[in-house]
Amino acid sequence: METYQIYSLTSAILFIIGIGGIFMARHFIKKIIATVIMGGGVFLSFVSFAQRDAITFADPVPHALVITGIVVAVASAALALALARRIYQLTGEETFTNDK
Amino acid sequence: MSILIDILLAIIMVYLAIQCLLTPRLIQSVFLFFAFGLGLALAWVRLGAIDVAITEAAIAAGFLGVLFLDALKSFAPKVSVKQDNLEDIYKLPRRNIKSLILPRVILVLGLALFLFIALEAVWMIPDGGGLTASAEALLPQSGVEHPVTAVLLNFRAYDTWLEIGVILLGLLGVFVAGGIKLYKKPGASKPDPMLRQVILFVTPVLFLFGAFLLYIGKTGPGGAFQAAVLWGAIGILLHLGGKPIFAMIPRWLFHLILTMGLGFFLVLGFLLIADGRTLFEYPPAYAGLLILIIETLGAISIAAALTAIYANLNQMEEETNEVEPTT
Amino acid sequence: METTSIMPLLILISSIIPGILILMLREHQVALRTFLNLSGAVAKVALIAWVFAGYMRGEEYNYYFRLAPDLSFALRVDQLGLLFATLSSVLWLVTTLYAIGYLEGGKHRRRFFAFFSLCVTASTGIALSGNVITFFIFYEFLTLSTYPLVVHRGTDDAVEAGRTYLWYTIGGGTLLFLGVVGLIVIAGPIYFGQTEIIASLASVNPTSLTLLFFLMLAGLAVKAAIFPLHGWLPVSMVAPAPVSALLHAVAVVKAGAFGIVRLVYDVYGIGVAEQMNLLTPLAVLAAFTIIYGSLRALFQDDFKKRLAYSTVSQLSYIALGVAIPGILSSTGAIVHLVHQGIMKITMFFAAGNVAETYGYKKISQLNGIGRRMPLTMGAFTIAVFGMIGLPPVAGFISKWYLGLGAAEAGSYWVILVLLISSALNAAYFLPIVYRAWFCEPDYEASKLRGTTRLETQALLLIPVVVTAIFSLAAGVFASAAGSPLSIAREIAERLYLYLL
Amino acid sequence: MIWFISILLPLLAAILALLSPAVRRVAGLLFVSATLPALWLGLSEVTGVTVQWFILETHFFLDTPRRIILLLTAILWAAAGLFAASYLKNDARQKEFFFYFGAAMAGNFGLLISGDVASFYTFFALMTFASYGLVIHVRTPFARRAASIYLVMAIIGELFLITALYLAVQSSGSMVLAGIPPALAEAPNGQFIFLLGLIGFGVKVGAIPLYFWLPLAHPAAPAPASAVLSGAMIKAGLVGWMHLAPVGLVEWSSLSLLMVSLGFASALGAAIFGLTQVDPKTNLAYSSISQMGVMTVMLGIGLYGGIPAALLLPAVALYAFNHGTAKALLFMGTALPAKVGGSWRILMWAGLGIGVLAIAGGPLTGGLWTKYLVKTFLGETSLPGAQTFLLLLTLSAITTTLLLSRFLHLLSRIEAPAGNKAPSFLLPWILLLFAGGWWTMSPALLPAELMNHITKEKGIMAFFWNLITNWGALWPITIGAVVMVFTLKFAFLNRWPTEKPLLPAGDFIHVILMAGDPVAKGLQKGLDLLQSFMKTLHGPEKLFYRILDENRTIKVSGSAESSLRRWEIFGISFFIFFMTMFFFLR
Amino acid sequence: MIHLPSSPFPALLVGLPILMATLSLFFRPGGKAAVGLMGSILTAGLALIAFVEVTQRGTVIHILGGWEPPLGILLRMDSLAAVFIGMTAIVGVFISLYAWGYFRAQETSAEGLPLFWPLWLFLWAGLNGLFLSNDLFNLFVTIEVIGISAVSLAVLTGKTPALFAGLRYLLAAITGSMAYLFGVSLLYGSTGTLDLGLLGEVLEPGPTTSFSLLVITLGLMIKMAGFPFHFWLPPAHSSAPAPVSALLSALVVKGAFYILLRLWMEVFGVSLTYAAGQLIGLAGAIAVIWGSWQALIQTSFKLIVAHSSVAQLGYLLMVFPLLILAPGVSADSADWLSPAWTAGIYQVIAHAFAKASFFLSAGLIIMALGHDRIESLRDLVGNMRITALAIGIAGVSLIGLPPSGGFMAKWMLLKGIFLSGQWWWAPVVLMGSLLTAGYVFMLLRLAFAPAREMNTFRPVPKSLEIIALMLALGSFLIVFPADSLIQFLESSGVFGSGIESIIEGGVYGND
Repeated sequence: METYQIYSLTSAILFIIGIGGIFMARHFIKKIIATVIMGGGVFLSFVSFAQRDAITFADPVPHALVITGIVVAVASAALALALARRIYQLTGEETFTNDK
Repeated sequence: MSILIDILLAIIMVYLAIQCLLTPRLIQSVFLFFAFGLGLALAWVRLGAIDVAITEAAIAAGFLGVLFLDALKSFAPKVSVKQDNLEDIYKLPRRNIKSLILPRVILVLGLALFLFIALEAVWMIPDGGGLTASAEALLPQSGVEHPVTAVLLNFRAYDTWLEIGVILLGLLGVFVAGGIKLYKKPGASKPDPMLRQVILFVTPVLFLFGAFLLYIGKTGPGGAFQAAVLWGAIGILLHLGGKPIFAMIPRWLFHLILTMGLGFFLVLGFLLIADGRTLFEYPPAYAGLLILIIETLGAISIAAALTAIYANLNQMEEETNEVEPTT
Repeated sequence: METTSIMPLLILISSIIPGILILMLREHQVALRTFLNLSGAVAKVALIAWVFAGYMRGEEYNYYFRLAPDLSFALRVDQLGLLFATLSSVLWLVTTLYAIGYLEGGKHRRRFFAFFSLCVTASTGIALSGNVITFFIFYEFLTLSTYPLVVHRGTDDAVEAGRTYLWYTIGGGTLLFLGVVGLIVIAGPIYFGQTEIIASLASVNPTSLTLLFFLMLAGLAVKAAIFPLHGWLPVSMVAPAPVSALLHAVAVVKAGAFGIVRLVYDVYGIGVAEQMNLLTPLAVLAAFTIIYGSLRALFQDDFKKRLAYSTVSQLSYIALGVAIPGILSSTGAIVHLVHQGIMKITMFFAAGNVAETYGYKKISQLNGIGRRMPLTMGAFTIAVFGMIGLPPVAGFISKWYLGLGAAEAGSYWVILVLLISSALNAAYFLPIVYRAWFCEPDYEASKLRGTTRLETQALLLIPVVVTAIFSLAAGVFASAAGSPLSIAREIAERLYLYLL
Repeated sequence: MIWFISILLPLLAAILALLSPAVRRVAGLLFVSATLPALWLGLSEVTGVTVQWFILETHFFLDTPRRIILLLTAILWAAAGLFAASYLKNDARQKEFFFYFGAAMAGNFGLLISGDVASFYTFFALMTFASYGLVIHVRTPFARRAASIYLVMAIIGELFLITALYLAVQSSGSMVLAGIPPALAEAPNGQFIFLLGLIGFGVKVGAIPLYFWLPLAHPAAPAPASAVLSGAMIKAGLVGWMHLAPVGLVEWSSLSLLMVSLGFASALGAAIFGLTQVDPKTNLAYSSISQMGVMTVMLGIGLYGGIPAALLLPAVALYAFNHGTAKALLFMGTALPAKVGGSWRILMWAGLGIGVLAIAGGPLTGGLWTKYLVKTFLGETSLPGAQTFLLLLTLSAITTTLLLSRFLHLLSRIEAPAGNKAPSFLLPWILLLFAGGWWTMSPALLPAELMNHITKEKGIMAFFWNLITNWGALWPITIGAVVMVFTLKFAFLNRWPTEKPLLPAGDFIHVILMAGDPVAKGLQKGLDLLQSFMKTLHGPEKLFYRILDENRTIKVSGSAESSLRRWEIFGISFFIFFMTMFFFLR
Repeated sequence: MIHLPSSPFPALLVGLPILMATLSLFFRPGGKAAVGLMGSILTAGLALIAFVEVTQRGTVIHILGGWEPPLGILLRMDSLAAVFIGMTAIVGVFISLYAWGYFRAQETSAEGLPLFWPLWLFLWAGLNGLFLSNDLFNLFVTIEVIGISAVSLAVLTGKTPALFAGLRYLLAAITGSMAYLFGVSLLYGSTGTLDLGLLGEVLEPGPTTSFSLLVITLGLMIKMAGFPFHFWLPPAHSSAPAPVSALLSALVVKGAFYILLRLWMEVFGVSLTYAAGQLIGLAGAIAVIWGSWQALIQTSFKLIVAHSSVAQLGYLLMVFPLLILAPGVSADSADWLSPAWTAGIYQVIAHAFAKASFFLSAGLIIMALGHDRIESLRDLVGNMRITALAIGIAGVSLIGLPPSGGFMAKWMLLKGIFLSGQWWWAPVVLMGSLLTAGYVFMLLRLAFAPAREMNTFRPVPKSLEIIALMLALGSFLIVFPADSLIQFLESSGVFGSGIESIIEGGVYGND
């Protein structure tokens, strides 16, 4: 087993933890954290393949992609957080209810 | 040996991730998220992705973690008002737990199957070879020496440009979500004398370190995003210290700072098109310079956007009284 | 197929343009609206007459527009289409006059007349369409353009009726749609009259063709109000009289009946249809509907409802005629398209006149009405005789051909059905005539008097008289050149000539 | 052109009379002139024409028997028209009467001159439905009832008729009436078709068992209308039979026997029923049934074969002519006794007497001659039982005499007005008397062939002066008359009803109605049930609406949708979808 | 690929709206609207010019930065992209015009709404970028641009239901895009390329490819609200301001469909199975029935329209099973591919027009009534006849009655269904039509019904009504150029070739 494989397997696990969190977590914040964890898993898999494909240096393309991806994910998470806080501020709700 | 480290790291990460989601207390969850982010950064380092590690630590763990922490203070008080038992302040509301058991069992089952299939897919992945070779071959033409920067700002500059747009867009979204009134005066905060001292000390250091990262990005790990987070930290600190810079400067300037990264990038691209090239096809001779300018302006814009995002979120509950609750 | 002519398109445009323009007018621009309406109507009649004359000289008027592969918008002029188009356009003119009088001072007249024009566009479009797709397009267009007319009154009843109307017609439309698509998939873009295509496929793919036939038939049967798909028709009686007249005589129900005629004669071909045993179920259904509609009509006290059930019954004559192979019954079916139209429109005009002038909507109120409205009721009586099948009114001619056709085909049970239907027709129509002419008016009713010198407004009176004269003339001059019968006979002869 | 004019003139007259009071004042003249073309057609031989554009290609043409009947019809309508014009001078519904009168006249002429099925049927229907207006004219409950029964029977008749015509045309392959008898003779279902026609026209003719409307309807109409109903229009049915019957071409023994026996049953039975009546017009109506029975017999003979149509049919027509004129005379005569006073009454009684004699076949009347024709053919037929039939014919002469003398008696009971006066409608009555008398006996009407066949070169006048024949005709009449006189004279024999008919008019209908009452009630109940069933039989859309508008449906669907919105369910569906697709991708 | 004619338009199509969006930030609300509107019109004009360019020159490309794939990114505007871009331009410019008037008429919450303009222009740029993109990762970035701007737009009113809906929408969108990105990562790992064209050539079947296909499909299904992942759509679309709802329903969800279509057709040919197509079709079929049914039982106008979107998107999914050939069927005999394609495209376009019109009408009704409970639509025809007409016409197109674009779509779909022998989809199409008719005519029925109370309709700008009507008419007018449009699409090799062409190696038709 090579290093990259450890991380690529981990990435799958993280992805699944994240997706499970999105499905099962109730609090807004936790759901948002779950998306970030999910994203972390995805990025980990990118970078693990970059390491696999390293020659003189690791494959720079996945690195660049991941940097871009992280920023995008953070922007999304920030927006989600803003929405969650606004909802809480307006209604005191911190979880989804079915009728809204 | 090193494999063992990696395995340990992986286990820790998985544990942190699971704990982060399972812990009933929100504050714990946020701190575990910090830890997870650091773990992830370590993993990047282990995988030789220093740029990613810095970005992760700075933005994903750092900036986002700060946002979460900030959110905690907003979520906390109301819970305490609502509930008598202080023990339960940070506990998640639990309603009709019984009705949740069956779906959860199914979900866990599904997750397990999914995991199994995903692991198989990851394990069985053929070696695609990546693009290292072509990146290496084209690196000299890119104007920079660090391959990641070359990819980010030259080979796939389009993605990066859009990504700067996404951050701006995120800010706009936060404006919208936070109520429009906040947009008018971002970051109006109460002064805090203690903080002000700290800020006075830290600001130049952060600025210089950011500039260093930006510059080093040309040849090694570092670059616009990392620098931007550091500079963004300045903004956040200033904000916390009662110096909401964006409330102090004229609006047009604020907008200019916000948009100049994106705008310059784009205008440059249009000029290149007008010159008969394609979008972001830098003249090889000026590539390095142009990339540096873009990085700098981009970093400033991103920093401004991050600051503004934080400021808005931080501000949110202070507006509570002014906003009439709508149904 | 290469030659195209703008004429069929012009025929459609002559009513669609007034329709759209009227929609843009203001409610109070009565004169302009009336002018638009009438000029459209007159132009349409003139155009159709022109095309008719040209067609008789042997000219072809076809218009094609390719929408997509296999999906052509085709207008073709043939005799059957012209017959129906003439009927629509002439009756449109008449009905327009009537509607102007009937709705005088009413609300939403702009909308009414606009959709009225669109409705006729659809019905002429159906008449002139050259292939199943175009037919389907106009068939659905008709559904839509009549909906605002059905709910025109805007009462709860009207709206509910509109709901039922739409469920039925849209449901039928979807079935037809399915059938049409299936047909095109199997047989390619099929133009009316190209029966040889289906004929060549009949042995290859009989199951699909049978299934598709009944799908399309079901779709058409909704508008043709064949049991058990007739439910919308009596309900839509809440519409104003001119609408009912148009609905029952020309536009909607005729579209269904005309569609059945096209389906059997010009798509499948009578020979194939017979050979595949497609016609017997149709005949049985039609026969049942004839009896059923008459029975229902017998119990209605509401004047228009009785007429409506009578329509249910009468329409199936067309289907029945189509279902019996043979030149005579085909003639009967085709000519009944026209004859039923002019007779039924007369009846609805008359009912509308009575309701509009005296406010009577029940049959039990009609005692002695003939004394006060002799022309209206005279026209009505003529139509009644026609409906029963008494000569020399038009209805006799169609029934005669149907009966002869049935005898020719050896379907004696059909004759029996015709007889029972005639008897029932007499049983539910003659009491109205009896009340109108031979009963003394009730005391309070006799005090009511029309305000004008005429029995009612001239615009209400003229159409009913005109259509009654049409009904009479169609019977009396049945074998004259250019009469509906002679055209129908030519069409039928051509159908069977082709078969040979 | 003359053909059309003969139809159009009456129609025009009808419409003019309806519209213009001025025209109504000269209505008599109007109607007489309207009959002139028909009269001319009846008297001269005009070659037939084909009018292509009219209805379904109309043929106008006349053969001898129909010309005779056309002549009769024209005379009757002319006389009745004149009669009606003065008779109904002060009637409230005069214009309507004239309208229906004219229309019926047009129909009557039209059906006689048309030579194709469609126009025949057209005019037949026109006449039938127009005469409804005549029957209902007085608007009394009795008249309304009679009219309703008339209409129902007429429609039933039309239905049978149209069926017969469908089938007949189908088997002959053409619409020409002349082609139908040969075609029926050939067709395998010829007998069935003829039977249908027999029933269809039988209604009009008043054949057993379809006659019962007749004693109600004919008397209900005003006298001139009754006259044409009984004299002219009733013959339309006969003409219809003549069009269908393949006389001389076939040997349909059972049908023939049926017709003959029904005919005799009519001839005798109707007379007996008629005797029980107290209304002179009803009495006459029964007489008409009885006389039509004789004509039925003659046609029935024809169906057995052996006698060529060219001989038999003119004879039938002539018989009809005689009966028509005489019966019209008597019907119009019923209006006279109440109006005619003084010495004019002598004229009246003489005329009535002649009429009665003519019908009964008395000496020196046309009746003698026409009855002789019947006798001749009865003698010639090979139909089994011809001798019995001869006897029955004689018997019918007796019963007819009885019936008609009873009629005279009934008339005589009507109180005469004081003074010596005559109404203006006496004139057309007398004209009719003469015209009828003249043409019945005139040789002009009969084809020479028939003439030769009967009189064997002796000529018709010789026949009239033949004592033997006269005697043969006289004795049954005498018997009848004597019986009548005796029963009237001697009180113990005088059991004649005076106030109320012994049997109600229309006899059989009452049985039907009585027997039919529970049936009708049951039927009504059944129909009501059917109706309520149909009402509950909501369209499928109603069911659909019920489901759609049901609150529970909405609630369940809504909660299903909102449960899909739960994150757990989202997750579960995610995994289900994932797993399914995973296996599908393998 | 790279030797195709190059054109600056693809780059400009993405750049221009972003430039205008950026510019608009500098202005006060009124100026924002002006700049935004101008940006919309310019972008639309540019899009149309580009469309014409594609019709004349065929597929054009733009190699960004001069770096060829796989290292660089390439924008490719083939006929399919051109059609989508053109559609976006037309619908977009109408909605922009409407929004201009709509937000001016909304005095109460005028403060926040100007942000509509930069967000909308960003959204537009994202859509254009998505249609033009030929790179898996770039697609991710564009869908994120679309997602964030769409969510921001959806919560523009700041009302609680909108916020809830927006958060749900955002979380679902993130889930979807992360799933998509996971698939991209595995694909990159197994092939070393992100370019769609190259990927289609080198991709080999295997568990990894299948798994990537799975997660990508799932992710995109979530983003395009395919059943059973439609849960976020009705609340989000119904609680947004009218022009935004129109944008979201008409354009945004089509983006994910576009990617899915492209990927299935161009990339994943090797891994697809007949059964997988059937599954997607099944999801579509259920969506059609379920969405329509849900629409039928709603009581507020916008919810009806939103649920209707779920159903209409189901039709798009039903195209997929037709595009995959059953084992043993050769592409030569598969004459249903072309109708199936056409059906999908026409459904997209017709739905865009009709649904935009519907939502714009809904906005007018809210403007007039203050709410959108359908019970208050009574006597709409008497008060707002143009709007009623627009609703009617757009509804007719949704039902698929001739001669609307919806009809064309259903026609082609049914034709494809019959030709391919997969007759079991036909009843679904019909049921969908019937149910659609049900809710459309429920609206019309109320519109014609007599008013129960006093007339409470406030006057609305007629120009807005006319815009809604024009969009509705547009859903009919698109039928007329159908023949040439289909030919145009067929000229692109992608169109009509189906999976088989991928297997045979021909990806770009005019190569």
